[in-house]
Amino acid sequence: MERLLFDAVLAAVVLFAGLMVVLKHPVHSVLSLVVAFFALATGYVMLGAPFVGALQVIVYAGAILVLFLFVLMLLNIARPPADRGGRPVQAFLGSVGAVVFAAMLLGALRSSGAALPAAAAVPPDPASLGEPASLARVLFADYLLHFEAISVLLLAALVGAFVLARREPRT
Amino acid sequence: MRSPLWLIPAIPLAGFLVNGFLGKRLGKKFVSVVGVGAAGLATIAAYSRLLPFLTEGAGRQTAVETIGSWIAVGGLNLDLSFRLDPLSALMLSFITFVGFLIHVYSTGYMHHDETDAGYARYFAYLNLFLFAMLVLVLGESFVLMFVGWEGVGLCSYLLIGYYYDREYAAAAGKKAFVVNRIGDFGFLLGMFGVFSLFGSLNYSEVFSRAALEPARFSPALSVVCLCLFIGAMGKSAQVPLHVWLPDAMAGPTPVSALIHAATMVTAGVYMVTRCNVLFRLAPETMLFVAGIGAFTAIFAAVIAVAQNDIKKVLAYSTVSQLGYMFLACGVGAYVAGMFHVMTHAFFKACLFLGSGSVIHAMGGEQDIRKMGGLKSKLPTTYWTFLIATLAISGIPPLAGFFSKDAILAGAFEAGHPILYAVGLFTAGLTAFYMFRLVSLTFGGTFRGTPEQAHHLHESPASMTLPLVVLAILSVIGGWVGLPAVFGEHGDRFGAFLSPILLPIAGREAAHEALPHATEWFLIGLSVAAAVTGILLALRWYAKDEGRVPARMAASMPGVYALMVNKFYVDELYDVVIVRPFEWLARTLWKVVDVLIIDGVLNAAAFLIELTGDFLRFLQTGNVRNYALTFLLGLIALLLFVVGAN
Amino acid sequence: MIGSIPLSDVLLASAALFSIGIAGALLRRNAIQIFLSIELMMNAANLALIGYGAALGTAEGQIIVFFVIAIAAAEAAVGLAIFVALFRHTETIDVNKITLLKW
Amino acid sequence: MTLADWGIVLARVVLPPLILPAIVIPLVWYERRVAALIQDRHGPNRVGPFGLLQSPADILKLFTKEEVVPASVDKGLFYLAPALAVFAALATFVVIPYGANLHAGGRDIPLIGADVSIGVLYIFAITSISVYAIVLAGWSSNDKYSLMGGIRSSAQIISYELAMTTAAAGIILAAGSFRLSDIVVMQESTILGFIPRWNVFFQPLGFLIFFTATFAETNRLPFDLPEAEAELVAGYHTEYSAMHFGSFFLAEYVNVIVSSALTTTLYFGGWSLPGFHPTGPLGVAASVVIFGLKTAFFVTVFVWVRWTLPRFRYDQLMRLGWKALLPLALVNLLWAAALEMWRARG
Repeated sequence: MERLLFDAVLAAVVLFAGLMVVLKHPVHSVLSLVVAFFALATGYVMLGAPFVGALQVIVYAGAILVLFLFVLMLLNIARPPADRGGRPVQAFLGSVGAVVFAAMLLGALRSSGAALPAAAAVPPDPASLGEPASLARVLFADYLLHFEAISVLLLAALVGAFVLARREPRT
Repeated sequence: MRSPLWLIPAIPLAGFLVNGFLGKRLGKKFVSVVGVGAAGLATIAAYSRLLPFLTEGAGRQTAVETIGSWIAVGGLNLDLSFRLDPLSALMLSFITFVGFLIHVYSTGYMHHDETDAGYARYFAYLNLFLFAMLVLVLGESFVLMFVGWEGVGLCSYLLIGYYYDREYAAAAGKKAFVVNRIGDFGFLLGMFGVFSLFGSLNYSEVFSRAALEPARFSPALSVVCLCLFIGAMGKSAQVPLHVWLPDAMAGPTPVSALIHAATMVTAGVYMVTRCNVLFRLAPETMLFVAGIGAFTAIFAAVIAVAQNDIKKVLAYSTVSQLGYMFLACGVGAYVAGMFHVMTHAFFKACLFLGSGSVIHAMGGEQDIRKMGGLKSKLPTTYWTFLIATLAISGIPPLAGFFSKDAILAGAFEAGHPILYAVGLFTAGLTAFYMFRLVSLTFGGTFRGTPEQAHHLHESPASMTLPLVVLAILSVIGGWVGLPAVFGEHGDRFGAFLSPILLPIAGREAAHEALPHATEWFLIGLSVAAAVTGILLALRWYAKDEGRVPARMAASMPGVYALMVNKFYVDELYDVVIVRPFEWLARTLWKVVDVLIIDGVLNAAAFLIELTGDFLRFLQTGNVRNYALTFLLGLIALLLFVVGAN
Repeated sequence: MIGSIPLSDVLLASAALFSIGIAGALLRRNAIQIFLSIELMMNAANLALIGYGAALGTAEGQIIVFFVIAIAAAEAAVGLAIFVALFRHTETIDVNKITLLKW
Repeated sequence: MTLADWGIVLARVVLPPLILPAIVIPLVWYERRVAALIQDRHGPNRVGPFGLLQSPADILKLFTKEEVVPASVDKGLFYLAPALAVFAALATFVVIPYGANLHAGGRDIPLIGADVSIGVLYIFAITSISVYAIVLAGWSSNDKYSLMGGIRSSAQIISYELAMTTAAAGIILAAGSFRLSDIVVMQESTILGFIPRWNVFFQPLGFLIFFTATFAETNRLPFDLPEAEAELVAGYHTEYSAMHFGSFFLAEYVNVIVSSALTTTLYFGGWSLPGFHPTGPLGVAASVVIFGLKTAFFVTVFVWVRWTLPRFRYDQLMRLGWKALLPLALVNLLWAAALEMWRARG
């Protein structure tokens, strides 16, 4: 039952991700990806990671993709570029490369299927693992330095984005 | 209160830094205070160590003070350490003191004709020189000596070329540097030899090992010492590397006095004396040293006779006297050599400073044929100059007499009658050309322009005071080393320096003192030679106003030309060495550098450019192409990894 | 829950998402869509991390995802700022037309 | 789980979204009456007693009006947007506890849609969906006024969400939990015997920031720039008519209620009162009433503010959010942390 539900969620994720690539208009692409991310967040919750699921929605859907939409609207591109015409070699090689890579991933999965840990180990208390409190304990004890580094990165990105997007003052 | 040894060179270094970096902006007064102050403080610091050292008598110990590790590479372990022993103490005593006097003198000499920047530069260099010279004599290892050695060479170059806007001065500086480099190369080779023989470059280690196992090192040391001596020849202007020193007179006169008479040029003698243990194990080289010394002594003296530039005469005199010192070293009379180094420092510095005073008074004129009769106009200069001249001529009881006599006695004692004869003749010659100089400069009537006559004046106190001090030292400086014949006070100098003459295992110190009668006879002989020279000079130049020499010159034009033109050594070098080298350099430049090296480089660059011309088409500027390449590379890498497993 | 969900399902979905992302990045001409595809690839990796974390019973998987999300936020901010600046200059977000950095 | 259990769960989740729109109907009348009171006029008083039936009549009108859809709109998204707005507004309420636990039939039924461990985060997540509703409405209308409204709205909501989240982080810090029921429980007791242990007394600054930010999040005056009629006609819903417009209208009022409920829960003890320990069905009912009254108070404040304060200018709005509220929220967070440390040391 749960597996069925989960697989359905994953199928939705893949479906909307595929739509994201296929859809012509970037706004539609973004929205499709939003749906995919919501579904993905649901999947995270089902995998015992509700906190990350919430983060996925808040940060990815709520901030990053809104930012994408915001930029799209700000630029208000009249005609999105057509995907036809030009560079057939790139298109061909790109398709082939993607397919080959997908095949390789599948092959890797198939060959390692028996070695995957899932069937062997049920974690002792999987649900509590993703609880904010237990996660925070690991994050702020073992990964404090990484956390601080990320905060510096975010600050740098903030400054960088501001500098990049600022209009040159007219001289 | 005793200063640490490192402080002694550190003070002038500080003075150099201050004057070098700030002097330009701070004005002459400040520069003088810093420059002279640094020299004075260094002197005080040095004497705070020297006085106890001299008075402690039997308790005087060789002091080695280490600041820290300096170089530790492979088998080479060098500490930054300084050494105070009788030899370095001796050098220290007159380097700091004479150096200080010349700093004082310079404030008067340099005051008028230079800008603030030039003045600061001058004193900065002078302090730097003092620093380097002190490192040279205080260093406890060959390497540290080499640092000082190169340092004084650099300062010499800088100060010779001090008037860099005058072409001959710049050329003279360059010449000094290049000739010194030849010698330095020998020194370096010698150092390498020492290191490969002893595995160390510290004096104490090297010398004690050499003294302990003479048989083991003796053969190789002939070559090593020869190399070291080549270094000494360069620095101390021995034939055939003497050519730079007369030209070095292009620098300011106090510089000539300090660097090119009193201190730096004696570094070679110091080095040979320092390495006496090694040299004594290389008798062939010793003979070579003595031969070169004797030849240089007479050779330079002969040239000096025919020179008319007051400083050139003194320069050749210096070369000649340095030859004396090496003669002493070569015959094993190291003590006598060092004795002469010290006395020479006093009277030659005095002579140079006196000549500076004369030049100063003459408004830059250096030709003695245009001087004359300065006795009355420059009394202080005259008397001090005369005293120093007597000293260099070897008139008892002045300083030069004792040291020169010690050298001659040493040569005689060592059983080299020819060398002794050469030395004796040179002594007479020295007395002759020096009195020729005095007579032409101070005696007779003034031969310069009326304008010059009008401006003649005695120099300021800052210049005459050092003259007086040095003249006094020229008189009494030799009394520290009365010969053995003077009884119980005799040979105290030798006793003082004796610790540096390490006894060599298996060789008893076979010092057979000469019989007193012989020694008295030798003394009489050298005094007679000096007096003969003086009388001859006075008769020819003071009385006859040079008619006799003129006649002689006229009768032997070839010989005279040879003497005036310094035996055409410079011209010989020009033809044999300089021109071929220039041709070689030009060829290397045009053919090897421009054609071959540049050609290869340009070809490589062209090849890269050509390759780039094709490869740059890969850089499409289209990110998707890059991403695709990335993916294909990733796939290839994964396939490789999978295939490898 | 992971006990009843095989890890292979998670990994399969992750692989699919990643491949879709690659295809999108290589085949689309709109810079924004390429960027979205890259985000998708990151999420594919996140999914795999969460799956492994759950299967192995460790918190590290979620921690890494946490960091990845933070980095993605930084990347999006800077990347979109670049697009805005670029669009002001070139008036296009077609990567086939933005080829300033070529020979 | 028995069928009854499932039923209860279903009821818990489904009931609030059904009740809330029903509350909106009188709420519209209420606002209009209060507005009239403030502006010294009568307000709707013709339809029904005290004009109470005015709102149902309006709704009827909205349902029966002709739907006008411009030709150039992006149809799918145009229809999706209002639905999304309503959904987001209603979904928020699921994690807010609206009464004490009900003991009935041997079961312990918490009066909350879903008592999830990440309740606060869930609310922020849903808030981010509401952004999409407005942004999509603005973009799909293919109209510059709508687009401007949409852009303004997304920028505004993202900006104020930062301040709001940071302010709420102070509460989470104090409670040590994202779970809203935990937050209510921790506010049950009193300090010094008579002051309720409400968070507002510990973090007054946080409360002010949070409450201010909720105005921006609900696009209400003084922060209603996305629909500023003087500049943008009607902002993101310019092109909407009939019940699609009604949906946005509904969403706004539901948002007002939910924001008030959330403020109540986070800062004013939720359904609890000091000294009140509900037992039995009657007590539980009383707790629900308490919750309702507290919420109603804040709804009134919303209305009061709307008819009192003028609209901000856009740059003022942004400046306030980034340069005043966010730094103050950080100060509040530090204050909360200091308070916690002090408490932890005893």
